[in-house]
Amino acid sequence: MSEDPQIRASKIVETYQPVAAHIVQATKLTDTEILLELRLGNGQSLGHGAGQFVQISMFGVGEAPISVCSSPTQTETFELCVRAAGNVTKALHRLEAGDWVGIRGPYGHGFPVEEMVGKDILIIAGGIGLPPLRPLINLVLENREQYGRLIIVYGARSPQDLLFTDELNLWATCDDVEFHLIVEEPDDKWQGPVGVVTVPLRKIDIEPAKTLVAAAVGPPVMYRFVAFELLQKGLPEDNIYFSLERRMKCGVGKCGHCQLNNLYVCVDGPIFCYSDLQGLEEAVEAWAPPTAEAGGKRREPGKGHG
Amino acid sequence: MKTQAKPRVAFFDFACCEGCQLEVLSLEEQLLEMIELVDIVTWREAMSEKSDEYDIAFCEGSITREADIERIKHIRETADILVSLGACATIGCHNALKNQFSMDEVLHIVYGDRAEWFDTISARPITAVVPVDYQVNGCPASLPEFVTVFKHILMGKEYKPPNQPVCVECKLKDNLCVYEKGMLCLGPVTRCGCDAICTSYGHACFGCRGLVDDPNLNAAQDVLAKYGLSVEEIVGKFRVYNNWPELSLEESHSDG
Amino acid sequence: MSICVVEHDELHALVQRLIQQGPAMGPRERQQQPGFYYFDWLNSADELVLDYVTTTLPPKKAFFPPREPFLEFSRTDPAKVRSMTDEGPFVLLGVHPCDLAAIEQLDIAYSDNIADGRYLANRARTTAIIGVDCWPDEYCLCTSVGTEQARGSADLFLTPIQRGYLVEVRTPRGQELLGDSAQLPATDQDEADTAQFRREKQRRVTAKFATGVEQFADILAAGGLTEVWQEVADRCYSCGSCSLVCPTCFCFDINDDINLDLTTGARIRTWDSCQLPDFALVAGGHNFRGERWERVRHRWHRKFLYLYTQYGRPFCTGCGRCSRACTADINLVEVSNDLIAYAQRETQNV
Amino acid sequence: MADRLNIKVEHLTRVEGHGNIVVNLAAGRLEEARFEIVEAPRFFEAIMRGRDYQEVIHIAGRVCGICSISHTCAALKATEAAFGVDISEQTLLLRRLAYNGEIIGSHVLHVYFLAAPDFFELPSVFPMIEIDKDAVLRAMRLKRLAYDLCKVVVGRHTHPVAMTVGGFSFVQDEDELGRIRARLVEAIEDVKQTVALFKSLTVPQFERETEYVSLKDPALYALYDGQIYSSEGEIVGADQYQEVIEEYVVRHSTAKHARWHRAQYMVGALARINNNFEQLHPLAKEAAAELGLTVPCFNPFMNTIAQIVEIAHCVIDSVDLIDSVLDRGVQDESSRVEPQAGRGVGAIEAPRGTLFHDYEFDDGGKCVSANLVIPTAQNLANLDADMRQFVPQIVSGTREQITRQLEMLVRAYDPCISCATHMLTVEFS
Ligand SMILES: Cc1cc2nc3c(=O)[nH]c(=O)nc-3n(C[C@H](O)[C@H](O)[C@H](O)COP(=O)(O)OP(=O)(O)OC[C@H]3O[C@@H](n4cnc5c(N)ncnc54)[C@H](O)[C@@H]3O)c2cc1C
Ligand code: SF4
Ligand code: SF4
Ligand code: SF4
Repeated sequence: MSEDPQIRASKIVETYQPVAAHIVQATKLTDTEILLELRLGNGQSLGHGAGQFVQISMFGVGEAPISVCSSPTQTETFELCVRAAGNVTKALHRLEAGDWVGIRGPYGHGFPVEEMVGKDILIIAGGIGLPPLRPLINLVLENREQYGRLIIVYGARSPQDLLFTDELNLWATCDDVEFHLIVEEPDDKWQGPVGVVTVPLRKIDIEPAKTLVAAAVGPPVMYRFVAFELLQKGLPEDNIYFSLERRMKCGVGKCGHCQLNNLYVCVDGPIFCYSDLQGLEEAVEAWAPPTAEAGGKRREPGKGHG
Repeated sequence: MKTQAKPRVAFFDFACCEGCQLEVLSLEEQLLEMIELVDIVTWREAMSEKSDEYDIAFCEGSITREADIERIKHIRETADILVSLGACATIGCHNALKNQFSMDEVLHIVYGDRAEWFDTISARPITAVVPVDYQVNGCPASLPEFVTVFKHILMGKEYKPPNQPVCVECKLKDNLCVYEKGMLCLGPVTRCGCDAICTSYGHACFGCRGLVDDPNLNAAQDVLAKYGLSVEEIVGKFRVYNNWPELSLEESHSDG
Repeated sequence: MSICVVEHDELHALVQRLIQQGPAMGPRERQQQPGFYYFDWLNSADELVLDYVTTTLPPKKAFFPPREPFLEFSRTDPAKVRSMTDEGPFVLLGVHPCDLAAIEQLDIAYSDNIADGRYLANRARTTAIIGVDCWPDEYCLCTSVGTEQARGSADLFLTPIQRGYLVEVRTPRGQELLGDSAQLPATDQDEADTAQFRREKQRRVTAKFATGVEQFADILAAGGLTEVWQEVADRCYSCGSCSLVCPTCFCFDINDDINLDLTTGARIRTWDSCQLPDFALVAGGHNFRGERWERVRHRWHRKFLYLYTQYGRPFCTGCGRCSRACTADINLVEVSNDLIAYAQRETQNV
Repeated sequence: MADRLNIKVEHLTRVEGHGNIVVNLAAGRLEEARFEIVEAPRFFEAIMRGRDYQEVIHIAGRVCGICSISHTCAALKATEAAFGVDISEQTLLLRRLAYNGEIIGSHVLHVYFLAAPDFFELPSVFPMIEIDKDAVLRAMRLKRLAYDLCKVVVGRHTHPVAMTVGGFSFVQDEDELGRIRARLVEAIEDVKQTVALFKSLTVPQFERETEYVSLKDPALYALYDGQIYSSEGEIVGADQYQEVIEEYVVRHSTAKHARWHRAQYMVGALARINNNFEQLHPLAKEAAAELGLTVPCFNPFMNTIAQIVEIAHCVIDSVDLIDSVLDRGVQDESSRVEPQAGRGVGAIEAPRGTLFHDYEFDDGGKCVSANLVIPTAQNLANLDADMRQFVPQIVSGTREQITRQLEMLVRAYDPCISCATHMLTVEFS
């Protein structure tokens, strides 16, 4: 740091200062999820890429990282889909049109959209995993001719938990979208298949070399079941992308909370290529095939305490 | 918020030294700010009025008599939000120390041949009798935590007591660790939130805020044993405050 | 860089002048516990102790406070969301080589990629740093991590000698600090004294790694050390003391504190530790580092593998604070050597 | 006069702990008048058995939240007597200073927050804000000062931290002491205002000749130390308390009662002032004169007034104490002690009266037996006697008036019931 302190100081940006954003619309999607449409108070566009996230502030409650779930081509406003999980997210559920929040970002490493051009795209979403994938789906749909097949597998706990139902209907009726919907706990009216995302996944035929997979699937353990299925299909590790979640405070690779071995989920992710995660001990739970071997070894208890 | 009526607050006490309520009274200026936000409708220690209608109940003290059980159940039914205030209400504190004797024995020790005039049951914290929505730990209740919990309640936020040991706050305050002075301290296994007040005043931590969620009692036992304490004495040290749920140190000890 | 000699009284006067010019932080002896030191603001040059044993907290607390409100807000008015202004410049006195190295490492980590504006702003307020050489105690391991001669961020560096201090003037700012203090030319004797001091310091370091940091990183990367991690975890309280006192640890937490008007408040950043059980816990209840031994492993990996790989130097400067602070007597050097020995046994067995 | 009257005030408010007032009048004759203590007993002496002396002191302070400094000091004095430990001059000065903080805090709490609403016929201090905001703010200022004084010296008012056997674990620096001294000096004005306020209020007229018991010290107004003195003229050493004070169990109370020369006696501020008036600070004497308190005074309602006089005394005394500490220069003193087998008694004047802690330790410093005698318990028999004499005098009033006056009488004693239920005698085998 031999630089002149004055010069140094003048270059400093307010990393943690959020800008105000106004709620244009708040729509309840399910009992636990709300969709917020926001507009930045400074009139600028968020300028996010597919897979990136923002830090949203409910002042007095705190900040939470939330994936931007609207298409990057939508620039006037952007959308966040929030599940009520804790204090911040519950507070976000109380928002109405006209209210304001603080926004930092967009942050993180999104999907490699250029690489995807010309490929078949397989999207796997489980529960709250759909929102971070939605910008990608929209992007592909908006530029449909640039891509090969678009296959979407979406699993939810019950029909009541399904997000973006209008869009689901659209995808289901689109000729050039192969859409598979599955729920774990059907109700009386449910006519579709029952089970977890790996059930339809198993049946899908793909051409491994020209397929690119993007997946985000709710609870951490689900990742390794999905990974297992994909590897079974012979997909190269380089072609698989996962969106991960960790605890996160700063969003800029400083606070240490989201560290996954040597990676920071906030700057190196949240979208990771499967091959980059190979061999990382702390990713084992998510990545190892679901054999007793690998899973068992890790959970070996520390002598009587844990 | 403005259109709604102010939430009604009540304070109750069971067997205890009433130090927690007194601490709350000592908030003074802050208390005046709080009264802007809520109506205090019952507070025996501070006012004559009483009301059986309240939304938020702060309860201090331990349950030590049959009649107390009925009383706390009634409070639980009446209040939307029940808060255990202080160590007696939250972890049993010294009150539960008598549980190591039979109740006949303690009554005779104290009242001799008049023992049958009085009744007592094994002491337990309020948290062991009814579910509580918020906890304030400490002996006396830690005031910063009380204010935090108060604000959380009014903002509809959950409050999880910090799951970190006192050592964290000790470090943030740049205290010299009391172990460096050759003294014993329960800080490494005790839940913080007190701003490390005892250790900041050069004293050891006695554990008044209860144990952290997953204390390494094995480590604690090894460390205390280095200072020549027997297992019995170590258990005794923990039991000054931590009496509920029953703490079994012997079992968790793998000889190390 | 130039060198000169400044006598004791002259240095005292210099320090006094600096304190009068503006806030100065430096090592002081604890009033209640003589023989123990801490960094704090100085009221007079008499309070500054230059021959001190490592302080409890490192000097980073001057520009990275343990608990720092950095943003004030109003829930009702976006215009009232503002960064809280810092106070003015200050100087940092009496910093040991290991802590100088640590300051440099924090600068690197916090400027990397998306820079941490808050840290850098505070750091920019540190307008001068004066370092001083020291004697190791039984916990110091600077020679194992190559920081015993570190000068990194110092403007002036002092080595105690017979005549006072040999002063290395390392920056123009350093020259400016010296001002019109009497600067005597260093004689051969002074230089010999200095060399002697450094040799003697090196000799007195007893805590040493059994391998170099590079091999150590390889050993950690190879893995298979779970048994050792578990043995350490069995004794570890998960109290976080080791990382909270570490000059190179930089994890933090961010929380909002609202005032009793329930409208205004401040956002606060507080030091955090990866050893604490809830560090990687998320809202759904899943804990990504829920086992004690995983957290222990993470501490060593972060210091000697991840950040080492990323920045080409271990994120340990050998100050020994972690071992001093651990109430469970978990010693950085002992555990590291246990790991090395275990790995070497394993390779021999294969 | 009412022919038949049953009054029962359950869980009397604005006192520490739970107590009931019971009065029965049948055919115009007083059948019963008593104060029942229904607070749950906490068995302190039983739980101290077998514990290390440091834990005993820690627990002892928790007997009562309002006078924990007194309990801690009494326990420390008893332990130091048992171990044969002498404390330094500085420790003595600082303990007395913390002690004054507790007395000021406790008296201000009682005078303004618990007793004053009675004079204004208000249910609590909160609505007083509307009537006399200055008084409420003054009360808060004084209480804050008392708490801060405790905080500066021992870390906290409720359950002090920094006092250990033989000394202190932390000694405050001179700047802090200087700052609190300045605030104490400023507070003299608030004390004067307090005197002026209470001078304007009417204290109920009632007298019953009473035996007053307190500590007595030839040199000082006895608070921290002294011998046991009865207004009947007897003085004995503190360690002889069991020979002169007789405790007994009564059915209507989970606290024991006590007697000495007469069938009952009184302790507390009024007893102290009756016994030691001459040693009060001149400014306190002035306050007493202003408030019409002359000794002997046999009106228990004047206990509240006596507390105001003691507030004045303690505020000024604290300034003197800080001066003494600063004159000597604050020293860092080691307070390491070696436990040894023995028995010791610690007697002290808690805000509510004479308090005894009595411990026996084995040579490892473990507690073998413990006995605590608490002021409020000593007052209970006297309070019952006052009620029996007072009821016939006021029986012509309405039920509400009678109830209010009885409540006032009980509150005048400033009973600390949480404490009282812990006084127990135990002999461990
Ligand atoms: C990159 C990323 C993208 C995300 N995208 C979405 C999304 O689109 N929609 C959605 O509903 N949720 C999303 N989450 C999860 C969401 O951030 C958490 O549910 C939220 O932080 C919980 O905060 P809380 O205050 O409501 O809960 P609390 O339990 O009160 O949170 C306590 C603290 O834990 C931390 N925390 C808890 N859970 C998580 C978590 N899963 N991830 C990170 N930090 C956590 C937060 O720092 C928070 O301050 C995302 C998380 C990450 C890391
Ligand atoms: S004094 Fe106690 S609480 Fe503080 S660091 Fe040491 S062991 Fe932990
Ligand atoms: S200081 Fe010691 S006991 Fe505490 S977390 Fe670190 S290694 Fe574990
Ligand atoms: S790891 Fe330990 S020795 Fe290394 S810099 Fe941190 S505190 Fe110092």
